Amino acid sequence: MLDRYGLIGLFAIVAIIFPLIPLLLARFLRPRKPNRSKMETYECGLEFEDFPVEAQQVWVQFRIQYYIFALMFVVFDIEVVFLYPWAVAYNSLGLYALVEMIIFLVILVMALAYAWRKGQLEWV
Amino acid sequence: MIPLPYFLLLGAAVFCIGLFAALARRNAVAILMGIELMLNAVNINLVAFWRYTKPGTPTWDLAGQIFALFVITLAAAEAAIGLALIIAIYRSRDTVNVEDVDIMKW
Amino acid sequence: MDILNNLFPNIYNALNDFFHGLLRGANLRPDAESFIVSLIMGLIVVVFLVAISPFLMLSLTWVERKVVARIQNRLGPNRVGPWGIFQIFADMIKMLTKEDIVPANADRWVHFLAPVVTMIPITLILAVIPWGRGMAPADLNIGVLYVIALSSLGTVGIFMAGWGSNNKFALIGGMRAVAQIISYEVPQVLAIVAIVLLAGSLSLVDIVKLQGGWAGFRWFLFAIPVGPIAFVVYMISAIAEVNRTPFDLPEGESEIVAGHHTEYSGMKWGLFYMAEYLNLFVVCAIAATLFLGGWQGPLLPPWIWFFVKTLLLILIAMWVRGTFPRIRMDQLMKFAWQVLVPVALVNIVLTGLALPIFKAIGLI
Amino acid sequence: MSIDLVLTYVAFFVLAAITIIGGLLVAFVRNIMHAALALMMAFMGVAGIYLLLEAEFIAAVQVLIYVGAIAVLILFAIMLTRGLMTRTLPPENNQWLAAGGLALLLFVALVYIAVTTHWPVGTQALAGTDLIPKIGTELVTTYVLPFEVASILLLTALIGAIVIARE
Repeated sequence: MLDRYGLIGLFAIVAIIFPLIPLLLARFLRPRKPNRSKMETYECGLEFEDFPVEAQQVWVQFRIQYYIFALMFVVFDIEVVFLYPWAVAYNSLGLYALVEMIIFLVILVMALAYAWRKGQLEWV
Repeated sequence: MIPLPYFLLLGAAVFCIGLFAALARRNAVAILMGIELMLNAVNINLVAFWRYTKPGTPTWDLAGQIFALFVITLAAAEAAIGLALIIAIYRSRDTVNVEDVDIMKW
Repeated sequence: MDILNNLFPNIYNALNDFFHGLLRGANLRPDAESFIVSLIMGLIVVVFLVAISPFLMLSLTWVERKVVARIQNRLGPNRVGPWGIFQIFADMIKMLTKEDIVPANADRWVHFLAPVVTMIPITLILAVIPWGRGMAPADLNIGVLYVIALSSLGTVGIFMAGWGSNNKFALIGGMRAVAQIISYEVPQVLAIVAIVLLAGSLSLVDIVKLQGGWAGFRWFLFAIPVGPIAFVVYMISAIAEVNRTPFDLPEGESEIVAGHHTEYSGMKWGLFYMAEYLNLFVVCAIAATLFLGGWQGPLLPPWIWFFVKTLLLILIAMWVRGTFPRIRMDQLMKFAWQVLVPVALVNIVLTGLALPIFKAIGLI
Repeated sequence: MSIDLVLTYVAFFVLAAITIIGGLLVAFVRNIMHAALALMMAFMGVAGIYLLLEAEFIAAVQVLIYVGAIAVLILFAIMLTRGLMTRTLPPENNQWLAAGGLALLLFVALVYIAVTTHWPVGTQALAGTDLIPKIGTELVTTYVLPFEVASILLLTALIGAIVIARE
């Protein structure tokens, strides 16, 4: 265990340090001349401060569609989690394993069909 | 190997932190996060007990891991429904503070 | 020839013996000695892989600029050095010396951590790729799942960038990117299930080994009809997952400036850029491993075969970028859920049914 | 003590610290987005703990489902319900003292049980057995009923969530 995941752990440590090196290097090489309009939030050439207060609120109201797609994603992600060990074991199992998986898939496809039917898979 | 109680203590700590977050946070989404933490603590215990039951003996099977798998499934379903409820409440009452949602109180 | 074939494993073994010999004089406990040697060897492998990744990425940007320029009837970079090859170093110097601007309203820590978090999972995936015969740094028996799990973390960094910048374009771009990535992740992983069914293993090393022989016709790509279907679904989703044209809506310049990296400049932006190209390399390397037999191939050394196949797939992705226009958001989502997901699901069932036939003809 | 064991202890304490710090941030941070990011950190720590327990499949699932999917769901829900960060109200409600006392009491009780009970355990090595085919086999034989019920649970959860969120 430790021989293989020890290397992954080592990799993780290096992977965390690695992006910090160019950032640190750039810190010594780059100029630093901040001014007010440079530090402003980018807004297509307009001054951010001139906006009315409610328009300065960046947190726009997102559409519910985002949540629906995340829901579909969660459901199918879990399906995948069950599919992988089944796929590994399938060779040594019989046809009944395929039948059971088809039942499982059909039930989940009903979820997809429901969302499809209700027009939830349309972005507009 | 590390003795079993280490993992049990970690599970207990995570569970209690989750319990505190679920009971004390005002924000409904944070309450849900606390519940997810509690479910994680349960999973730590399940997997730890699976690992430390004697391998090779008749009682040793994969029950712990498979239970953990089903708990994760359940956690996902719970999060999906819980967050949908929070969004629905937000859309009708414009708040996610659980103390403001009290029409069922009396 | 044999020297070239086993170049990297031989170097590894030689270094391993060298360090063992060096430590033998120190009269350490045997477990301490083997621990120190394995630590040093692990560090050498890890640092080597991590250190070549920036050069890999920079040369990919050069190749892409040249290829896309040719497609568009231009010359591409041709000033700095022969064929503009030193353009990559010019780019590197430019990224390092640009001022780093952080908006005053930004969530400073999230803004800083976003590029770092984006880089970590992609770097970690390099650990399981079988680069050649006996050249997989870590052969995990959950290899495929490891890759999928880590690539699903890509959304976190993008979201942090969108949120941390405190900018409307960044937030909308980040949300779009996350929605797109999660939508295309589903067909991508479902396509891989068919390959796992054929291979009966999640280990990338085993999957490559199974595809040897028959002069390349045992590649899972040739497991007709399921292999090609899975390959096409995988490649389309992979291109979408790395946000490349025609699926580059999250950074659609004409609508939302630059998406989640609107507020990034200098080296932080450079890290996002690097993550994007490394991601392209990784998805193509995984495709080469799963569908094109990884390092399997005649005559040339295995690790060269691996790079040839990966580069071929990257060139296809560049070709796609050079020829297709950007598609609309509603078409994008519709395509993922109403075309790719059903096709991938049917493909799984087909693979399950066809497996006895493949077994009978000796394909697997 | 062998070097491997020392390393295992170090890894355990680092991962436990990541998990617990992440959890504490979830419980106390005012900014809900930071709480969600801390939650992901805690999830990653738990995934590492699973690796220490040699349950690599569950570790991968933890990363894939919790960090990759549930966390995204939480982030989207936060983005859909804006105006959460009220500057005036503290993040905890009025009963935080009672809740904290209860949590602490429970923790003390659990610690007592975990430490004093004699657990009938063994610590044999798994010797690198690949458990994934076994998990797959068990899923379609011993646990086939919960397996199919799980898909129905997911179906109902999805339909329910769509209905609730769209109403």
